Amino acid sequence: MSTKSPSTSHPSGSDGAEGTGPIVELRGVGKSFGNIRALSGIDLKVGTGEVTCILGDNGAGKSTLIKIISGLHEPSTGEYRVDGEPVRFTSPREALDHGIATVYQDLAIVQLMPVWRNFFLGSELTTGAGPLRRLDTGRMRTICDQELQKMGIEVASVDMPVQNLSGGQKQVLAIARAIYFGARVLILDEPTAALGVKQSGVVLKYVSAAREAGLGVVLITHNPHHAFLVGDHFVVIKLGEMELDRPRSELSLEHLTHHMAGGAELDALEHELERGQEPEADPSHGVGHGQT
Amino acid sequence: MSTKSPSTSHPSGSDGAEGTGPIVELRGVGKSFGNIRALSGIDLKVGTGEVTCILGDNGAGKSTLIKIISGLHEPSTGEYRVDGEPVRFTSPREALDHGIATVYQDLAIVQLMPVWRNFFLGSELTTGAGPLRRLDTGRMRTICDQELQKMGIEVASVDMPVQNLSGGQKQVLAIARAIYFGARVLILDEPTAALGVKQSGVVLKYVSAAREAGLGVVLITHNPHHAFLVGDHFVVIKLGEMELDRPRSELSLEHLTHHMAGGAELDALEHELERGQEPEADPSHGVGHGQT
Amino acid sequence: MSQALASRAPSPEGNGSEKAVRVGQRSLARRFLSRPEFGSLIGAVVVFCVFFTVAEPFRQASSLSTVLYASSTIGLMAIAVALLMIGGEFDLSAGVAVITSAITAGMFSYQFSTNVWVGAGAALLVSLGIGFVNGMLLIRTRVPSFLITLSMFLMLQGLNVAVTKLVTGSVATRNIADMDGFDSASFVFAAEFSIGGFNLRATVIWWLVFAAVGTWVLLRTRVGNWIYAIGGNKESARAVGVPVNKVKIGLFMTVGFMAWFVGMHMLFQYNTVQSGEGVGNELLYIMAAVVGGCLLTGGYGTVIGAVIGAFIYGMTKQGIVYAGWDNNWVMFFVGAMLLTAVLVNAWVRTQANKR
Amino acid sequence: MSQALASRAPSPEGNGSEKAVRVGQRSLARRFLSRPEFGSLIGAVVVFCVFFTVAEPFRQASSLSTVLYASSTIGLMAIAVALLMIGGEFDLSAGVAVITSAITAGMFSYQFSTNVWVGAGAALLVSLGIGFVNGMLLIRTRVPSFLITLSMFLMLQGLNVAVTKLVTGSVATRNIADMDGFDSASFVFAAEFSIGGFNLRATVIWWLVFAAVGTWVLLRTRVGNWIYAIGGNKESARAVGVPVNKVKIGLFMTVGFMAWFVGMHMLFQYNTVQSGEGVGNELLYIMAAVVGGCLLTGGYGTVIGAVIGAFIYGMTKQGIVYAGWDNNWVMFFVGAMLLTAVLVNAWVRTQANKR
Amino acid sequence: SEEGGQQEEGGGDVETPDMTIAMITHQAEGDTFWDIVRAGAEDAAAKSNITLEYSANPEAGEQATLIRNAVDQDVDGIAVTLAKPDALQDAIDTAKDADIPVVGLNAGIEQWEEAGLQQYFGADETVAGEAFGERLNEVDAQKALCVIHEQGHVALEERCSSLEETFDGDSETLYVDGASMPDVSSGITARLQEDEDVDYVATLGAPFAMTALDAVEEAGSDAAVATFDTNRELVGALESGDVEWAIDQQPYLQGYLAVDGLWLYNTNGNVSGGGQPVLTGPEFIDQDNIDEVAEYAEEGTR
Ligand SMILES: Nc1ncnc2c1ncn2[C@@H]1O[C@H](COP(=O)(O)OP(=O)(O)OP(=O)(O)O)[C@@H](O)[C@H]1O
Ligand SMILES: Nc1ncnc2c1ncn2[C@@H]1O[C@H](COP(=O)(O)OP(=O)(O)OP(=O)(O)O)[C@@H](O)[C@H]1O
Ligand SMILES: [Mg+2]
Ligand SMILES: [Mg+2]
Repeated sequence: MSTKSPSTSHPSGSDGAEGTGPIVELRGVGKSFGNIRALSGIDLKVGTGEVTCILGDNGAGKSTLIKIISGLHEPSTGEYRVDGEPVRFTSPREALDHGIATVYQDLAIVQLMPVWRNFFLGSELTTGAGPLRRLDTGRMRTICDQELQKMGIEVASVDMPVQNLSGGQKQVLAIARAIYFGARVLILDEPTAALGVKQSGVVLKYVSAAREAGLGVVLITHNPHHAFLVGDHFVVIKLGEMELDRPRSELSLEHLTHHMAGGAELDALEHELERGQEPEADPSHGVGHGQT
Repeated sequence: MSTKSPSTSHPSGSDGAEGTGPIVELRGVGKSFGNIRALSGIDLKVGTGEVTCILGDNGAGKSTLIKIISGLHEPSTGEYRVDGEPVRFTSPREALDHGIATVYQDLAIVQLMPVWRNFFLGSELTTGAGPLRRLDTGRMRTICDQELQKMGIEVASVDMPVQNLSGGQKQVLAIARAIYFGARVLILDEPTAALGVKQSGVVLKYVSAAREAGLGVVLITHNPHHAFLVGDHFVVIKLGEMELDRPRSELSLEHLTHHMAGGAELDALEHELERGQEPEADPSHGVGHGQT
Repeated sequence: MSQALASRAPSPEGNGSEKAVRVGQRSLARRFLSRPEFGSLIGAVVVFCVFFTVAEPFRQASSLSTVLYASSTIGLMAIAVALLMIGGEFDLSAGVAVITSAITAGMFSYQFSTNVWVGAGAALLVSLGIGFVNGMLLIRTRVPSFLITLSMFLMLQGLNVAVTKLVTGSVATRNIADMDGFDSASFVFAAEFSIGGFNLRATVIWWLVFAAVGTWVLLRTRVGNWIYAIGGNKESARAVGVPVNKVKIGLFMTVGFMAWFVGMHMLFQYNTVQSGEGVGNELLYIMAAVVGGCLLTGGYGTVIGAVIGAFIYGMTKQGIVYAGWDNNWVMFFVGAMLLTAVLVNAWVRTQANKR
Repeated sequence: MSQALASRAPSPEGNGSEKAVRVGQRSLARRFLSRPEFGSLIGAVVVFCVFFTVAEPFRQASSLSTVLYASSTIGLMAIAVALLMIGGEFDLSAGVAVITSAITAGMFSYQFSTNVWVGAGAALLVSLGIGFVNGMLLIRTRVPSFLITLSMFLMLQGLNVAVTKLVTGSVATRNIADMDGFDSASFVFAAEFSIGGFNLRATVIWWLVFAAVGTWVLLRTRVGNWIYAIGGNKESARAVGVPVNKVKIGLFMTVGFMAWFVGMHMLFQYNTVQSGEGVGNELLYIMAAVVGGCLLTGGYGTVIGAVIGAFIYGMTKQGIVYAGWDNNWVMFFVGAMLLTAVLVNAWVRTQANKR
Repeated sequence: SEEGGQQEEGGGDVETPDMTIAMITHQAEGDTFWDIVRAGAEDAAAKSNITLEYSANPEAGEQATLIRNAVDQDVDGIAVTLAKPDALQDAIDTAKDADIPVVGLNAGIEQWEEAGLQQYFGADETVAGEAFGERLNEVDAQKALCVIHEQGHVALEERCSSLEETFDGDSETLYVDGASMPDVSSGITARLQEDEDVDYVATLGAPFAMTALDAVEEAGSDAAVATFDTNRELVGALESGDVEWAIDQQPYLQGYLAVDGLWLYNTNGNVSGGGQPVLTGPEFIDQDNIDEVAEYAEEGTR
């Protein structure tokens, strides 16, 4: 429907949300599936130039939360505001049109389609006008290849169906797409889950670049180190409810790790796994497996 | 076809492979898809009571390698031996019958089926005899629920279709299944990718328990800390070829991390992301983001 | 081994039972409401009520018996087709395969002057063989079952007519009513019992028997679990060791078996078989299964649903006749009733999921 | 914004080009071999060769013209049906919708004594309306399109007969050959050109035109990209902002449009329409699309493939006649040829993938 | 039928008792021939205060079920086409057990008595086919093509095989898909291109005769076209001589007489035919006598 080319489409991050108000705001939001209460009473603000990290156990409700933000689910209760205006998204298209781009945990890719078509799906580049308007396949192929390479991935051919990519390659594709079309808010659901060390680094760098460009970023991760490296604000969700909501200044990495994993239990685990360390073993490995 | 109940099915790990020989051995194995060479010249041995970690960039060929071991792909070149005998698996059933259990990166679950049916798929428990032999649904439900709880996951109902589970819950399900039916070799493809801190810890504990029970374990991970915590032997694959093949005693964590991520580049990244550290920031965070 | 691991590995305590915190209560009634076949059951009730109201003859017991009979011949096949569809495949040859089976038995007995049971045995072999060939072609070539069974459908359609003509010189088989074994076979496949004015046909009984067996297999046996799995995700099923190919062939042979059974009914009920018949019925079987909640893409559905689906069709088809609606409009009404049943079904499901 | 990010974010150097290391060369010829429609093309060539060898009359130009004509009426619809199928849906009502369109135009013109173009306009509205209703029902109720369009199929089948009977008093429409505008309409929809002994029918030309348009839309426009996406993974497509519902409705309306077009051909070629026709053709359209490589589950296929599929069917059906094979066996041969084409197709694909 | 307009028109004037008669045929959806049969039946019903329940299904089993439906409805008489006598026997017996008079029409001239029907109205397909074959002999045809538009259809096969029986020249059958005119057209064209000796094309239904004319032209053949059955469109073609003749078994008469026969039996105990079938044809319509029937064909009753 709408034909945005990434350069002209959205109001640039910094002047889009005037000054101080949060771009996206949730108030007392909850979501139930049948008799299962996945989420309740969530308050969240995403401001410009801010990385909000959402952390929590498996099944806590993190993905459900971002699916609400990105318009894939409607909340069962509570209020959702964008730029201070209450909204009711019935499709992700509307969220996209408000400048909210998302990388889903299940990646939202079409397995049978070629890599480049997936990259540009929903935001295809065209050339020509009137009845002769057509896909600019050459340019799309080139851009897709470039963007993937920038993230440290080189695929055999961008014409290959996505189903032949490795798990991490798929994830990079989804991230590269969201970053390329990135708007005012970038939402990443466990972006580094299947990524190698190098690719993870690149993604975190992009997150921090996005912050500096004035975007609001929502980052979900299970890795407190990743979170602490880039996050400005931390939200921990437990059994569908908010357990912690703190700015970076009021929190330490250890504190955060303990919140994420249930404290004392972790220490026990650490000792249990303790085994003959090699001489070169890093003395700080006590923190090292904080992220286990 | 075969109806194993987990208690009687497989020769117990320790006496299964007599003494010294590796259970699984690959010699010069390669795999091509059309004109894409995913893997070439891989040599690998998996012995009893040993955890072999396979590491490598995205798209390096790790998943392809374990798909060969688990009988999902036939190798294009090279030799595959189990207990010293050359084998040619045409289906994963045969690998399972040789005691090789796998957790795939794409999890091999059936989205529309209830949790407990997925858990026992292919190894259902039955009761009664002759024409009255039937699924022991009660027992299967109970066991499934218990096993998931042991791994720190509690689902609303084991009758729920798997598609309603969160990403991490699905992963735990696949791992719990492989561990429960675990045989002589346990293969885990990025088992902790989508897992929370707590669940990751549990999985690593299981891996180490499996080793102590005399199983051979193959673990794929992008997290060098996870790998170093449990691994006895490390293999790094790069662009489909083996780059490194070392026992734990010849390797340090830093060495490993550098191998995985391309060394010097990482340091640059670290500095680039450097930002105002809070007072409580752990002094050892330099290592901390080794795992980014 | 699992014991070993299980005892060794610690089990971290769940911190506060998640279930207690997050899962609302769901009454038994509500659970029932969300079963896949419940929607189609309500659809059936609606259709029943419509005809009960508008068609006076529909209210008689004898009409119910006719409706049940009409439903049963579709319903028997729908059971096998539903199983196949849950397993992720189609069989377009199912309609004519019924006739092939009847023709084989009829001609075999007549030409070789054997006991009709011998002919029935030959037909059983042929029917199972057709299913086997369908299945083998599918797994060997990996061509979609739609194409394999469509080819089979066309070939059987041609063979039915051509062979019958070749052998009997006409397009129908000879009457076998006076041959050895006819009475016993007729009793098994086409008996009719009168219970207080209510005519119960053998096919209706068999229909319920096979539905029970099918449900048992699907829900309470390992094979049933595998059927769901290969329909839902063939690759995953294969990866955990399900013998995908054997199950698929088995499913096609099940359809073959049922085609044989219904074919025998046709033969012993009507004594002769018209070789051109059966075309188009395959769609009715599929329709019954889908109305009953089977997904066309596989992996989901129940046998009971298919039974209800066939019953909806039978009621509609006969109900229109009882209601005396104009014959020219018959198809329109069948379509409209089907749509009604389907929409009611969809509505009920949405409601059930809301709770 | 992307520029901002792109310039700011560093681009890590690939360490040794992966492509160079791991990707073998693939010649242009081999690329062509692995295209989805190549297999069916070889299938078509094989069928062609068979008939070219065994049937002497098949070699004449005039025969080719007959074959092309027979293929084109199936093929035109197959184009639209293939697009719909790539988009992940079925339309079982496509066969009778053709007749509905022809009947509407014929009766409208005749009853209101208008120019036939007015009738054609009315029929276009009706046809697009049918597609729209199919699409709306689908997206509103989320019932599988198989059931929606099966209901529509039955209803249209009934309506065709009943309304025709009601209006004209018989089950065929009146002859409109002498009405205003017939000649021009006949030229557009049913012209025939003779080029050196070779009879070229208008439908054949239109077939190629629409195939080109369909291919263009599918491969070179945004909508085409969306069609693949919603057929491949509806949820993912929705998540990245593809207007799934609009595309689906559009696809159903495309089938409606094509049904109108073919209906107009039927009307202006044969002057009257039998209201009972069209039943069963929907399967032929689907068959053509699937033979041409479309996946029944959606997300994969080409328009060219569907064209080839229809051509295979047309060649087979007429080739058997040219070969003078025993006509009793006609369906058997059709099935066998279809199977041959499909198996060749499957074999070619496996070979192409091996390289 | 309840919706049918005719019943109200006629019903008022007649003082005879109400009755319901079921007519169950093996008609395929939307067939012109059966439309005329039904028109006759409805006219007879309207005239005599009869409610006519018309239903049809080409499959024998389904047709038997329809007879049972009628028995369930306790109708006053059943008229049935005996296309597949063996398959219907059971259902007919049920009707007789319920004391419902059953008459036959159109098909089953050989078997109606044995099947226990009370009366029979029709011209057998055999008779029609044989007459067609003889007419072909008269015009000195050498090779005829008999076009069957539904493979495996008993009545159609019967027409072709009895045509072959009496015809001295060669006769061949061609199967086409009657649900698709382009298929009929190209099938005939192809056959004529393949076999240039064919000099007569015999179609088994009036609409197919019109298509056959096109096909003959398309093939550049000079074969003549003749057909079974008539309809409105055929009149022009017969008048111009494009279609040489149509063999008519007067379907209107079959429907009319069957209903009327039942009415007579129910009201006055009459049985027509005296144990013999009441023949309604065959009759030839061609350029010479088309004027007599043209008007009725226009109304849809011939
Ligand atoms: N459609 C659904 N129907 C029923 N329950 C659902 C549905 N979707 C999610 N749930 C449940 O809601 C809870 C939260 O799921 P969610 O996917 O938001 O978790 P998460 O925090 O993203 O976990 P993870 O870290 O494992 O991805 C889970 O218990 C899940 O089982
Ligand atoms: N079926 C296939 N056809 C073509 N190429 C394939 C196929 N499967 C895998 N590949 C390619 O082979 C390479 C190795 O894939 P593999 O899945 O083994 O990587 P991996 O090491 O598991 O990566 P990750 O860490 O991202 O999961 C990738 O470049 C991938 O694109
Ligand atoms: Mg999640
Ligand atoms: Mg992998």
